[in-house]
Amino acid sequence: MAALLELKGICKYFPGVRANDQVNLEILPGEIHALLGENGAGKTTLMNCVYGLYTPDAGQIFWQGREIKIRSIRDAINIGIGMVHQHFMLVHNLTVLENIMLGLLSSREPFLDKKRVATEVTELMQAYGLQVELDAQIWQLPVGVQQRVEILKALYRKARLLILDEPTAVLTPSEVKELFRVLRQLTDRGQAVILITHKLDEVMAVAHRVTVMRDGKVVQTLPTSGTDKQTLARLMVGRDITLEMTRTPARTGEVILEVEDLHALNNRGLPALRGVSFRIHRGEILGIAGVAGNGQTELAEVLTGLRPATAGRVRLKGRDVTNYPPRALYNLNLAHIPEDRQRLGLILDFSLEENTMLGVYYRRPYARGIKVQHDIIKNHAARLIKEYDVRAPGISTRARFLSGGNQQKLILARELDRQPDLLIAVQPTRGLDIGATEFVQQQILAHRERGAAILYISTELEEIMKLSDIIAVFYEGQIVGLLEGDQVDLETIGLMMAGSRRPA
Amino acid sequence: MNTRLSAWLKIFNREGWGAILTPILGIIFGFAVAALVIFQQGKDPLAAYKELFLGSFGDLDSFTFTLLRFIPLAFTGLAVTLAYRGGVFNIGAEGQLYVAALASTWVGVSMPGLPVFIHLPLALFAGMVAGALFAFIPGYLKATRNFNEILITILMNYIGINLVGLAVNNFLMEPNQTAPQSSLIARSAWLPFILPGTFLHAGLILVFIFALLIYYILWHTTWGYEIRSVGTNREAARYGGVEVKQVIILVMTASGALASFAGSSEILGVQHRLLENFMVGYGYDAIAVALLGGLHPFGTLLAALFFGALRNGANSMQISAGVPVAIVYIIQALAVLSIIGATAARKVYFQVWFGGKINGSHSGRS
Amino acid sequence: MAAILAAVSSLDFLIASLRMTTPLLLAAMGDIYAERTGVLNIGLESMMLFGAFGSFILAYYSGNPYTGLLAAIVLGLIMGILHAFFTVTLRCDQVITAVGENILALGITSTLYRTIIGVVTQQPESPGLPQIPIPFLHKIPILGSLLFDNNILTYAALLMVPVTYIILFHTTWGLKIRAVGEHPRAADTLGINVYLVRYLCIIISGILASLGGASLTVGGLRYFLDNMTAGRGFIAFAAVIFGRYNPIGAFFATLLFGVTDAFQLRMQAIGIPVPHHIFLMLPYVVTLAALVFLAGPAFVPRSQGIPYIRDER
Amino acid sequence: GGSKASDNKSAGGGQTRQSEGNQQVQKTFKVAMLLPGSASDGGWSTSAYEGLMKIQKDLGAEVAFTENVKKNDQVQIMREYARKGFDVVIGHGFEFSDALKQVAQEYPNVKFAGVGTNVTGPNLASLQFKYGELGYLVGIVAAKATKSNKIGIVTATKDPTGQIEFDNLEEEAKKLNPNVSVTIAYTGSWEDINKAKEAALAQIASGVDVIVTNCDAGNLGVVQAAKEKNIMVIGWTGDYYDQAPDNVLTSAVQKVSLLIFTAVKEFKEGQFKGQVYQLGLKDKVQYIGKYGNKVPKEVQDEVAKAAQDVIDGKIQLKGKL
Ligand SMILES: Nc1ncnc2c1ncn2[C@@H]1O[C@H](COP(=O)(O)OP(=O)(O)OP(=O)(O)O)[C@@H](O)[C@H]1O
Ligand SMILES: Nc1ncnc2c1ncn2[C@@H]1O[C@H](COP(=O)(O)OP(=O)(O)OP(=O)(O)O)[C@@H](O)[C@H]1O
Ligand SMILES: [Mg+2]
Ligand SMILES: [Mg+2]
Repeated sequence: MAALLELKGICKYFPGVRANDQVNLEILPGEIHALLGENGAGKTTLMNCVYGLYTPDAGQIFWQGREIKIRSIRDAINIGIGMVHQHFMLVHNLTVLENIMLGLLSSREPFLDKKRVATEVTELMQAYGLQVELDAQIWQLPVGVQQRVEILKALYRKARLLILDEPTAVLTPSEVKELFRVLRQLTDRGQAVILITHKLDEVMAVAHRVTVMRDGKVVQTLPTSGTDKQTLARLMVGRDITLEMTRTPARTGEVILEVEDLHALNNRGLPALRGVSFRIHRGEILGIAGVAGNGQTELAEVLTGLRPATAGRVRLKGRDVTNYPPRALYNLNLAHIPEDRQRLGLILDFSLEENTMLGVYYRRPYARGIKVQHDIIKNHAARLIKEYDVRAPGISTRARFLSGGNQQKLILARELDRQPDLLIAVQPTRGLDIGATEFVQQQILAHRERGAAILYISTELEEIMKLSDIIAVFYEGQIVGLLEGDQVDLETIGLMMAGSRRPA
Repeated sequence: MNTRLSAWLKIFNREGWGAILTPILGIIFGFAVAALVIFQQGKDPLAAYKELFLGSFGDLDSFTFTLLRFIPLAFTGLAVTLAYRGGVFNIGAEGQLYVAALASTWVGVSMPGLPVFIHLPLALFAGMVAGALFAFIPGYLKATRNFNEILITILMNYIGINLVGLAVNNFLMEPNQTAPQSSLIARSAWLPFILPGTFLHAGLILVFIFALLIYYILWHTTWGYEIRSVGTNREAARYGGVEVKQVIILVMTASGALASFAGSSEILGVQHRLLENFMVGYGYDAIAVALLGGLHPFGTLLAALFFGALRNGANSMQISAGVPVAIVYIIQALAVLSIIGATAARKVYFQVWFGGKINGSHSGRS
Repeated sequence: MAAILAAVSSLDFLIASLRMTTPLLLAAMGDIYAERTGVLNIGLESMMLFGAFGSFILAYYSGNPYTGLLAAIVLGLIMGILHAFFTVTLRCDQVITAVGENILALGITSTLYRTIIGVVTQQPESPGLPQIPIPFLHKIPILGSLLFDNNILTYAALLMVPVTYIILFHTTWGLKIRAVGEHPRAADTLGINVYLVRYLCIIISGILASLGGASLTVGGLRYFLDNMTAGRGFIAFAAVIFGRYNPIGAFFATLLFGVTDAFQLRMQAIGIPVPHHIFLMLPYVVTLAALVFLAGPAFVPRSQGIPYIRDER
Repeated sequence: GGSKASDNKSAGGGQTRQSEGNQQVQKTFKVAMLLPGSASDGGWSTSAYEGLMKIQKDLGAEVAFTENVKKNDQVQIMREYARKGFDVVIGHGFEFSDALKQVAQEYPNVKFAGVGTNVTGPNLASLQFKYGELGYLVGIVAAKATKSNKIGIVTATKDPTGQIEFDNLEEEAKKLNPNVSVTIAYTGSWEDINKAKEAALAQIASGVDVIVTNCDAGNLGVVQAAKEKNIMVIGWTGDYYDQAPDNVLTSAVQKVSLLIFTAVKEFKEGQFKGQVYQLGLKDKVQYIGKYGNKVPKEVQDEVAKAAQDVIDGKIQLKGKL
């Protein structure tokens, strides 16, 4: 079969980095082609070259056997390439519909034709089972839903080749299933999909072929039918890694966090938390499972002082800390790994050194009085970077220049190094490669061993099940069920996440 | 053509000279273009520029005048720099320095007989309070209600300027006189002259003290960390335990206090009485000064010196070489535009690893 | 009190308000485009000054006010390109660029006026734009002479309000403009040329501001003086923010300025015994008060002030 | 903006102004002037500029001036002129008082003069008009002309000399017609000429039918407003008759040029005195300008008589600088 897209010898260099080095890749019509690789392997860069965001420094691109030059994104779109980017490319104060229409010619040019587009998109939504409120503005939507909009956007543009850069990172299992169903529908009609993901299960489940990249080069392309997860992992990392995790039984101590009938509003001013109660003991991980947008983000924000509670109580180590500001909570030894690492967790234009100071900058030994102790901070930052294997040229590098994975590690290093009594971790492995995910999970377990209480919020059900001692399932701002140890099974949780209550 | 140019500039870049050379090239370019205008006016540009230079640095007297212009520009420039570091655009230095001058004058004329060591600090302090209060309003509105500070400060500039007009026509008007000006300020509130035989006043010392102080605060204290983090990423700062609203209000208020010294030192050190329009445009020039100075206190001082010298030399150039003062505006504008243009071009075309929000935003300690 | 009421309830008061609003309105409408794409344009003052100067000189020498308008358009275009080149292509700081432009305009217009006209004891007068009554409509009582008996610039200013509104919120262009201002990279990934959109919008801003300046000379007084715009560019800029980057909002904001200014002059004319500086501050105080007590917090296009950098290109 | 005298094109043709070329044995007499506004403002600064040109032409002096001098530039510019060997340095306006006093002390060999100031010293003189004379006469013209009994004044900012004029104007107008009211509108800016017109229109709207305009470049705007609304206007500083013969009543002409010229001529002839030079109607440095077409002969005669009374000292004028 003739390739739909063929890349030959693509090279892309950044100062000091060979992001893509002589990359060859062939995408066949009707296939789902997975792209695997560690953080920084060059997957996104390669796709940006295909999508016209970057111009390759060398190499050729063939579309249906003919060499083409993709000089701009418009070229790529016109050819029939669509891309769902790793970081959402949505305009926050426009509506879903406007985001979908953006950049397209209207049938009544220059006037917008919202009615027609709305009808068409609604059809599309029904066909693929992707429900979104078209008149909502993006900022009002939870991340998971925003991802849906991204996919709709690409689908509406009738892409013949759809590139998805880590699209499943924020989706629930059922949403992932839905997405895969959508992707299969596409490929059944002869369209092709390139799927970038760090999840080997997904690769095995949906992809026809898989290409593994390492250090900017293609290691190998092989059909999924002839391989397994272990092999892929080895190809990616260049060594064997354990995919299973051992954990000791819980040794729980006194109650660290106690939440009672908590209420809060979301950004739209609507109730997001509607009476949430739970407690976490020392040495215990409470996992919060749920479809994105059911109040988990708001819960984390209320508990960390970033969002006011409208009612209810939060007790930390026996003290009422309801609506305490972040600093007061940090002083009670709380640590927070936030969901949005670029917006909240880091100051991208600060150096790594300065970023390690967030949340502790005012404390001894990093400051004496108001005087900042630069030497101590430098040593501290250098140590963190070494211990947590943050790949960076040095501590004076700006955080902006780190890959997402390394940014996440930096946050993790900073927060865990405080030896918190209570750790609130929101999606801490989102977007990380297997190696990094493994590392993060081990670190979190280690802190559980040490005796920290951990609230672990994730939309990744398997991850929750792997790590949690207790699982609370969130639905529409309430806990619909608390499951402990042996009660846990995928199917019940899945049902509860969809709203069916079960007495705990 | 482009490649040759880039090859040229690449050499500078590799040598690390670029950062220094580009502004200089920018200035040269500005002067070169303005030379054409001067030539077109039938004057000799070289002679004109010689006068410009002599007029600003030629002898002690000239240099004193350059410094006297430098002092208020440095204060307002530092004010803008500090606020900008905290993420607030203070376009209101003009209004702040006006009300400060008003307050200082009021203390200066209404409490004669106080000893110097009380009267002078009191007059400066009154100006500081007035400037700070004037800046507090936009700061407060921004922090608590997310009002656009650019808008508020522009409006308040006009209010400040008119308040001075109001004062010198009414309660501050010199008694038994008809001119809209205040009485002379009591000697005890004058800023002392620091260089015998010149009119250079102690405001200069204050400038350096404040520049050092701001530098120290920004990069060596937790306050500075808070200010810079709020200025770079407000949400992350809040996450990091910074009281963002407080910082915004404080930084704006402090900025107003700094700007106040521009007005107070001009009145207490130079003019010794208050008139309408006693100095015009220093609040707006401050923006150029601060940004040309890379939003660093020391850079701000350099830029203020450059502006002060240019404005000062301009008058000499006009007098000695017959070049219209308006041409100096052209030189000044061209210098500003070519400096920022050249600097930016260097960044854009020869430095891929440029991810800053705004040119010149330092992230590390400097 | 009766005198105050009489002064503000007259048709003349409305006409004066509209007249004083026109230059601000033109500049503000243009600025909305620039601001909406995320580019601050505090250089409006320079564009207005160039427009005032250029239209005056050309109208004076050609004897035709419309030639003057052409000059204003060309100068606005040039200033727009200049601002765009610095802020979009070179990615310079937008505020400092504008500060430079403002100084430049003052220098160039003053120097050129000296060079061309010389120092004269009697200011030359250029021809002015004629009033063009709209057939039939101008006969409507009150409204007719207020709205339908004006010069072309006033019509243009008024027309720009609905036109800008429709463009921004009901056309594909407007969608692009708003997207570029909010999230340029997202717009880019959809094949929208961020640089082109910004360039065009800044140029529109330049042209309209320049016409705003022209409305002070050929559209108004027919004389030119150094720095005669006297800060109107800043006011127009403030009005755009006050009006929340919305043409209707900005219209009312500029109108508030025009009305209070017309009002304070009338209060001075009545001879109310209040120091005149109080009256002179009135427009600013009223706007500030309206802002604090009536308006909500500001909306700001998210990419405002930040140059767009798309890797190497 | 600013420029040296020789930049000027229209006001004097191609003649060489600077005397650098004439290698005279005798040192050239050099006069410098600082103007608060633009030399083209058609009013206060222009009239001084004209005086300077006259000094150049009739006294053979080398002249220079700086326009738009800001308050905090005054001292430096004055010094610069003094250092450059100018014999006379003139600050044009009361706001130069302090700077004149300071710099005059530093350069005892240079003569300084302020226009509209009230400062004196061994080498410092003040040149004043007899303030109030014109106000008094204009008050008569205005009072006779107003039918609505409302007289308006448009000016930019409050300054002491203007205040004396307006006080006398008001007093005389009220004396002639007790029903008259006088209101002053300030535009706040000498540069904002559009606002001067707006201020006039606002006054007209409130019933004013005679406007006295004293805002330099803005005067033209006021005259324009008067023409459009067909009311009467009285100009200040220059003579505005030609602008609108049917609407201009007259103008309070202040020949600042002559005032300065007269004084500087005396300085040149070595008769400098550190005193206040006060010139007025008698010296013909100020006078009532051309009458418009609508001013009846009787009024003109009455004004002429009043002017003579003033000259003869029969009238007690209000206020002093
Ligand atoms: N604009 C850029 N400037 C400089 N270096 C870059 C740029 N974009 C990518 N790189 C570098 O290129 C390499 C490949 O990055 P890329 O984003 O393609 O990795 P990736 O495979 O997508 O990783 P991840 O799994 O984390 O998404 C990295 O080392 C990165 O630092
Ligand atoms: N403005 C920039 N200038 C230079 N390099 C950049 C810039 N922005 C990003 N990069 C580089 O681009 C790379 C890709 O960035 P991105 O945020 O997509 O990281 P990632 O590696 O794909 O993230 P993740 O680990 O979450 O998959 C980063 O490694 C970073 O080095
Ligand atoms: Mg990637
Ligand atoms: Mg990634």
